[in-house]
Amino acid sequence: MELKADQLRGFYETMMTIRAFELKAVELFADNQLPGFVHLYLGEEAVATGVCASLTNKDYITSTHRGHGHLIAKGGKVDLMMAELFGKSTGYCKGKGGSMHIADVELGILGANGIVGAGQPISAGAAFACKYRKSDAVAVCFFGDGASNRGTFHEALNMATIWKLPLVFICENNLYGISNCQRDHMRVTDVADRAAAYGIPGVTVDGNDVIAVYEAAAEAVARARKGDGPSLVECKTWRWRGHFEGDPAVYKNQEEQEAWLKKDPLVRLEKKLIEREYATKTQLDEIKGKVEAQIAAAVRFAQESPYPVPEDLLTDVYAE
Amino acid sequence: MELKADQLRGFYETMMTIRAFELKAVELFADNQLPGFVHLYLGEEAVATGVCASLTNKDYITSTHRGHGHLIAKGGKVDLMMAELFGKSTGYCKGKGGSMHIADVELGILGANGIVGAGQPISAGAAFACKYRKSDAVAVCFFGDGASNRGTFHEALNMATIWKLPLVFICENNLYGISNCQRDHMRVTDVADRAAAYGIPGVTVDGNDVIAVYEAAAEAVARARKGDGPSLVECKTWRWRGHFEGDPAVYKNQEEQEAWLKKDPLVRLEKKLIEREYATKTQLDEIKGKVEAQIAAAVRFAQESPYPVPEDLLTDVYAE
Amino acid sequence: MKEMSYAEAIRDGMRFEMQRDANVFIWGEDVGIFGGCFGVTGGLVTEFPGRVIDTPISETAIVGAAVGAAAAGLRPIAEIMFVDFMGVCMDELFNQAAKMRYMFGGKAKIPMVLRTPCGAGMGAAAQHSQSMEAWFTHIPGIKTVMPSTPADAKGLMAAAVRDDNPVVYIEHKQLLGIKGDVPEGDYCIPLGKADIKRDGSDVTIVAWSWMVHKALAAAEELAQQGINAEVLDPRTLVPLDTAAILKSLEKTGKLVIVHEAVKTGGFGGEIAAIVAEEGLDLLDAPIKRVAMPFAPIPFSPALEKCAIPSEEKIIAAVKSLF
Amino acid sequence: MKEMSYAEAIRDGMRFEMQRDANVFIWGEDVGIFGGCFGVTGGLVTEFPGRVIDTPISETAIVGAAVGAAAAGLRPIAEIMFVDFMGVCMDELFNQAAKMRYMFGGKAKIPMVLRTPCGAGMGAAAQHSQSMEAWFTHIPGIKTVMPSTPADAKGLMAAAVRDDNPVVYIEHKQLLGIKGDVPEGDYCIPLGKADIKRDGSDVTIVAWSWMVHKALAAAEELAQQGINAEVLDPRTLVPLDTAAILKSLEKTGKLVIVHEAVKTGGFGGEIAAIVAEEGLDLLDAPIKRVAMPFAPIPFSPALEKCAIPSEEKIIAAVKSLF
Ligand SMILES: Cc1ncc(C[n+]2csc(CCOP(=O)(O)OP(=O)(O)O)c2C)c(N)n1
Ligand SMILES: Cc1ncc(C[n+]2csc(CCOP(=O)(O)OP(=O)(O)O)c2C)c(N)n1
Ligand SMILES: [Mg+2]
Ligand SMILES: [Mg+2]
Repeated sequence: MELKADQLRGFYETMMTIRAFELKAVELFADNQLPGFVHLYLGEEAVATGVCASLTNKDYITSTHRGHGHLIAKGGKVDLMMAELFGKSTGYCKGKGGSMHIADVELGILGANGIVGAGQPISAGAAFACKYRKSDAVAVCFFGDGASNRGTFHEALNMATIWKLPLVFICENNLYGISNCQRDHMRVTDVADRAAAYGIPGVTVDGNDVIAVYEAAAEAVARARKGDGPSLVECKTWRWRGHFEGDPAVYKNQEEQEAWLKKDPLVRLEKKLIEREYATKTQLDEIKGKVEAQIAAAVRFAQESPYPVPEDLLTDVYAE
Repeated sequence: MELKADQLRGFYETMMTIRAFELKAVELFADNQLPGFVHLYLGEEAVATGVCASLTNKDYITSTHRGHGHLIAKGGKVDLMMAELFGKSTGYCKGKGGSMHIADVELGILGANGIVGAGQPISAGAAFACKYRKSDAVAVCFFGDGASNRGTFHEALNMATIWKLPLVFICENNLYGISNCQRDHMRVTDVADRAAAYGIPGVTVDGNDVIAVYEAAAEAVARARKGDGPSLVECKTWRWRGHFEGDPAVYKNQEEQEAWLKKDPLVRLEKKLIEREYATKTQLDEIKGKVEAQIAAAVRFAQESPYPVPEDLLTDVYAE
Repeated sequence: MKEMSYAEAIRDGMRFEMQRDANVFIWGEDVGIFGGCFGVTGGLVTEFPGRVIDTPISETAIVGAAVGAAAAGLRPIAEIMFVDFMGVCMDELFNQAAKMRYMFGGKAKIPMVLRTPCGAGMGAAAQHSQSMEAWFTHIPGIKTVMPSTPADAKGLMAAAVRDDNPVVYIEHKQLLGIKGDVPEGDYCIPLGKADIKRDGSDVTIVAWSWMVHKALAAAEELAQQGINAEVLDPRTLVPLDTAAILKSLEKTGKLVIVHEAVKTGGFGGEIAAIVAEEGLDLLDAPIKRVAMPFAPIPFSPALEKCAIPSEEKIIAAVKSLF
Repeated sequence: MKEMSYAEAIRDGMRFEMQRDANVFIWGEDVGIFGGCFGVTGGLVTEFPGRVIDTPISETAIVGAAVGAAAAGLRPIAEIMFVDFMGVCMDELFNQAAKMRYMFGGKAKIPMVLRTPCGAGMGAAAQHSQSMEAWFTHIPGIKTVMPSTPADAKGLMAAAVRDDNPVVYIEHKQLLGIKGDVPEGDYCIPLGKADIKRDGSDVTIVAWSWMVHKALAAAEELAQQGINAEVLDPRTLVPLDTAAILKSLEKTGKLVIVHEAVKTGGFGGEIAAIVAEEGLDLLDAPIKRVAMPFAPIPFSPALEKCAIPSEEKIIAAVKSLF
């Protein structure tokens, strides 16, 4: 299935939204406007975008500490996200969660997560719910190369396999877990090779090529929807920034960093759009302008919103 | 390296010791002489025997809830073991551990373990110690098919691999974890296939053929000793009894059970010994007689030993 | 009313909830044809096809996936074969199940029950005999239930399943076989209501789970000796019926807390602290705790029986206050 | 004496032990070139080649393998990046490290240190801000250490590494940067010795870790108001210096316990219970606990600051006793 022009332009808009959101977060963090830890998705925009393109609101995702991109790609609202980053009461979590815990259960977003790998079994549970209810909804689990060394990875993949759950595991292999590079934390080159340990398909794609990501994910999602069980899709990519804002990333090889910056997924998509005559530079600039205005509005919304009040401390602990 | 007659006779004696120990435990348990849970190794004697044949007292093993065979094969003393099963103060653990926690650290036996899979990271630590001290000692980790679904399996294999630890993982695949048969708890036929997820060798052998086990384990142990890192050896076998004594194992297929009983590892070794003229039936009967006398003595020792006294309750909690 | 065992009552409670709500299901290790390590789910797999599910030996996935299923609208009852295995999946319980709702600003519900047996007394040694409720009570966002009788077991199971929050439901291995009258059909005991298992006026013994029975036996003996003990079973530790405890103390002025878990850091400390803070003037004697000493649980029955709080120790503790 | 930060003091302590004993090594996530998430191991990887080791994100293996290495004769210092991640590897700590010696009849030693930072105050939200010492204190076989000053941090590190038992060493994120005089060279503080951080006669405030500093600030303010508070820092919770607490109460007759962990099920309960059992007649007022309320820790600094026990709350608790 060849992607249509409007689909690709949609990818561009989503990726641009993530990009603009994250660039703004860099700025705001440096300006001490964002408390806590902020892990950015800059450079990895093609992954969430390419994957979520095959999902609807009935489908579930579990996200990670580096979750802004997943949220935006799954339809999350940038104003509520931004307000949450600021710790404001108008944020997605009323300021109680912050960047690492944004969720929108209505949209099927079962949360960013501060515990590396924790989303893996949670996504299996969501996929089980889809199957139990005999719906054709699926779940998608995002996680990093580092997270693929956690026990949860093993248990969740095995469980999903034996129950043939409608689940797609997306490994965002950005080659590092904090300072620990992949060749030091595992001895296989492709995380996708781990799929064989469960007897499910595993593929590796260029995670900076949104079309490649889309195609691989679409196939895996279709498989899941049809009842053929889980798959593992590895997307090789690169995080542009330190692990969190404030990390100078001295452990990174500068040449590698530069080589990857040249593979900017947005620039590559932009080129394709223009080559295929799916969009003109002006149209793309328009998209960019629109997106930046949205982000600016989100920041204003966040800044102007009130902080939670002390009484909020003890609400939402239990459901009544 | 062709096994010599005395080596094979040694295997026979070890396997016969395990067999006699376990058959006696069946009897004693039925007679209410053994408290707690007792998990027997009957039918799996070839695995521990074939593996431990390549180990010395400087090498480490971690064992499981089904540990009697590992202990005996690694040189554990049957009288101290039997007394421990009885909960007597003369037992390996002064009666504090019982069947599931027998250890002999001097012999490198880092304990049976009541937590499925817990030995996996512990063995990695022991292997690390061997490497850190630049000794040529190795560690061996025994675990079941069921245990290969625990997160600890994944984390320990990965860690052992990246640090090239002198460690051999022995999966005793008896096709069941309690009532859950392998085809219901994983979707690969050979647990050994999971080795590829880490980039280490994985082989599957007939676990009821002590020579096959010996050869595969010897190779893996040699690799580890040379500094070439970990391997995974899967030994297909069958537990004759229920999961623990008292479990009637209604979930087992009776035909499968009978087919496996015909593959009795001791009978097979006996045949080989006689075929190769490494031993006569009389010699083997002598070994059997000797072993049975040892076990009888162990039972007497256990029965005649005193129970621990109340004051023992609070000792051994901390080292001074 | 129907006489049944504690194990049957738990099963009856689950059965009723499964009939009542198709979203309720059970999973855990060997809960299907094996019926669970202690037989509690026996037969349910045939009564409810597809809803009683054997899992691999993967506790983090058992609990983690239950959290995901609950977040997605189902109502899992996840079994962990022994409470001692909770160390494997505490993250899923305390960082995920317990906190999701709060972290998400109240926009998620995690209606799940984590069923698990606790307790010593069967020579199962240090890794299969523990009582770990204190850990759970320290986790905001979950509730902790520990029934002591068949009727309570059933009524609290209904409440646990219907609760929209994660509930840790701890059944005691020594109680599975005890018998008692249990209301038939729909029977739900609200969480957070203590039950006076024996009326008394001279001393309040707060005890839960197996220890209720030890406390009752001790109370009978004490009655012979002229001391009339009240035995108060909180039944749920979170929420805790503090009012009931203080009310009993108004009458008795003396408090003995009995729990099987290790004394240091046990939930008895919490109860003592609440009383020392909110009811100090009700006390006319020190607060005594009778609990497991600070050691792992030994295998040998000869030692194990010294570790478990006994009738005799309860009696001695009570008498030391007079 | 040398002025150094708490983080430097921890590092100095580890450095000294590593120089002293070749069997001591460090592993954990990003402890090498990254120097640990909070910089505590910074530089050690170059000072001690091959002895400061980055692990994969595999907490169960980090702790489990440390247990194995310790059982095989080494002395690991394993770092868990945040105490909040301990839910992932509690089994390795409480069923393996803590119980091995006992289960094996005294025939093993597990000399390992588990270093991990705790605490709120940096907007790190519910999964990166907790204080979980209560869980550890409920585990026979391990010890729990929580230093509040640079000097204590160093001296207790020496004791922790030299101890032949598993020691959980919890450092507070808010304290890493505080400065203080620290003895140079060999400096070891025995585990189980409380330290009076401020002498006083009117009320005893027992506090540990960051809360010692809040208690000291409160005490200064209280002094202005004519109340002379003693601030007692137990420094290690297991073993606990019960005698020092009771001795202080002989003088003051009033007890306020301050901890950052959630109040319900917190270690404050244990201390209150000990006093209610062994020193009830020393008290002339209820025991007060100042602690985190029963909720996950919120992200927004506007809320987080309401959750953390404050000087004001300590002052109010103390004054309520007069
Ligand atoms: C269980 C657990 N261990 C460690 C951490 C600390 N931590 C947060 S993110 C991270 C690295 C994750 O690496 P990866 O999975 O590759 O994701 P990336 O950050 O590269 O997107 C670590 C170690 C954590 N949050 N949870
Ligand atoms: C973490 C944990 N989960 C569950 C159990 C209960 N249990 C004890 S043995 C066992 C089955 C183990 O199966 P396998 O690893 O194949 O070993 P086998 O008994 O077949 O030798 C289970 C589930 C346990 N002891 N520990
Ligand atoms: Mg990564
Ligand atoms: Mg098995």
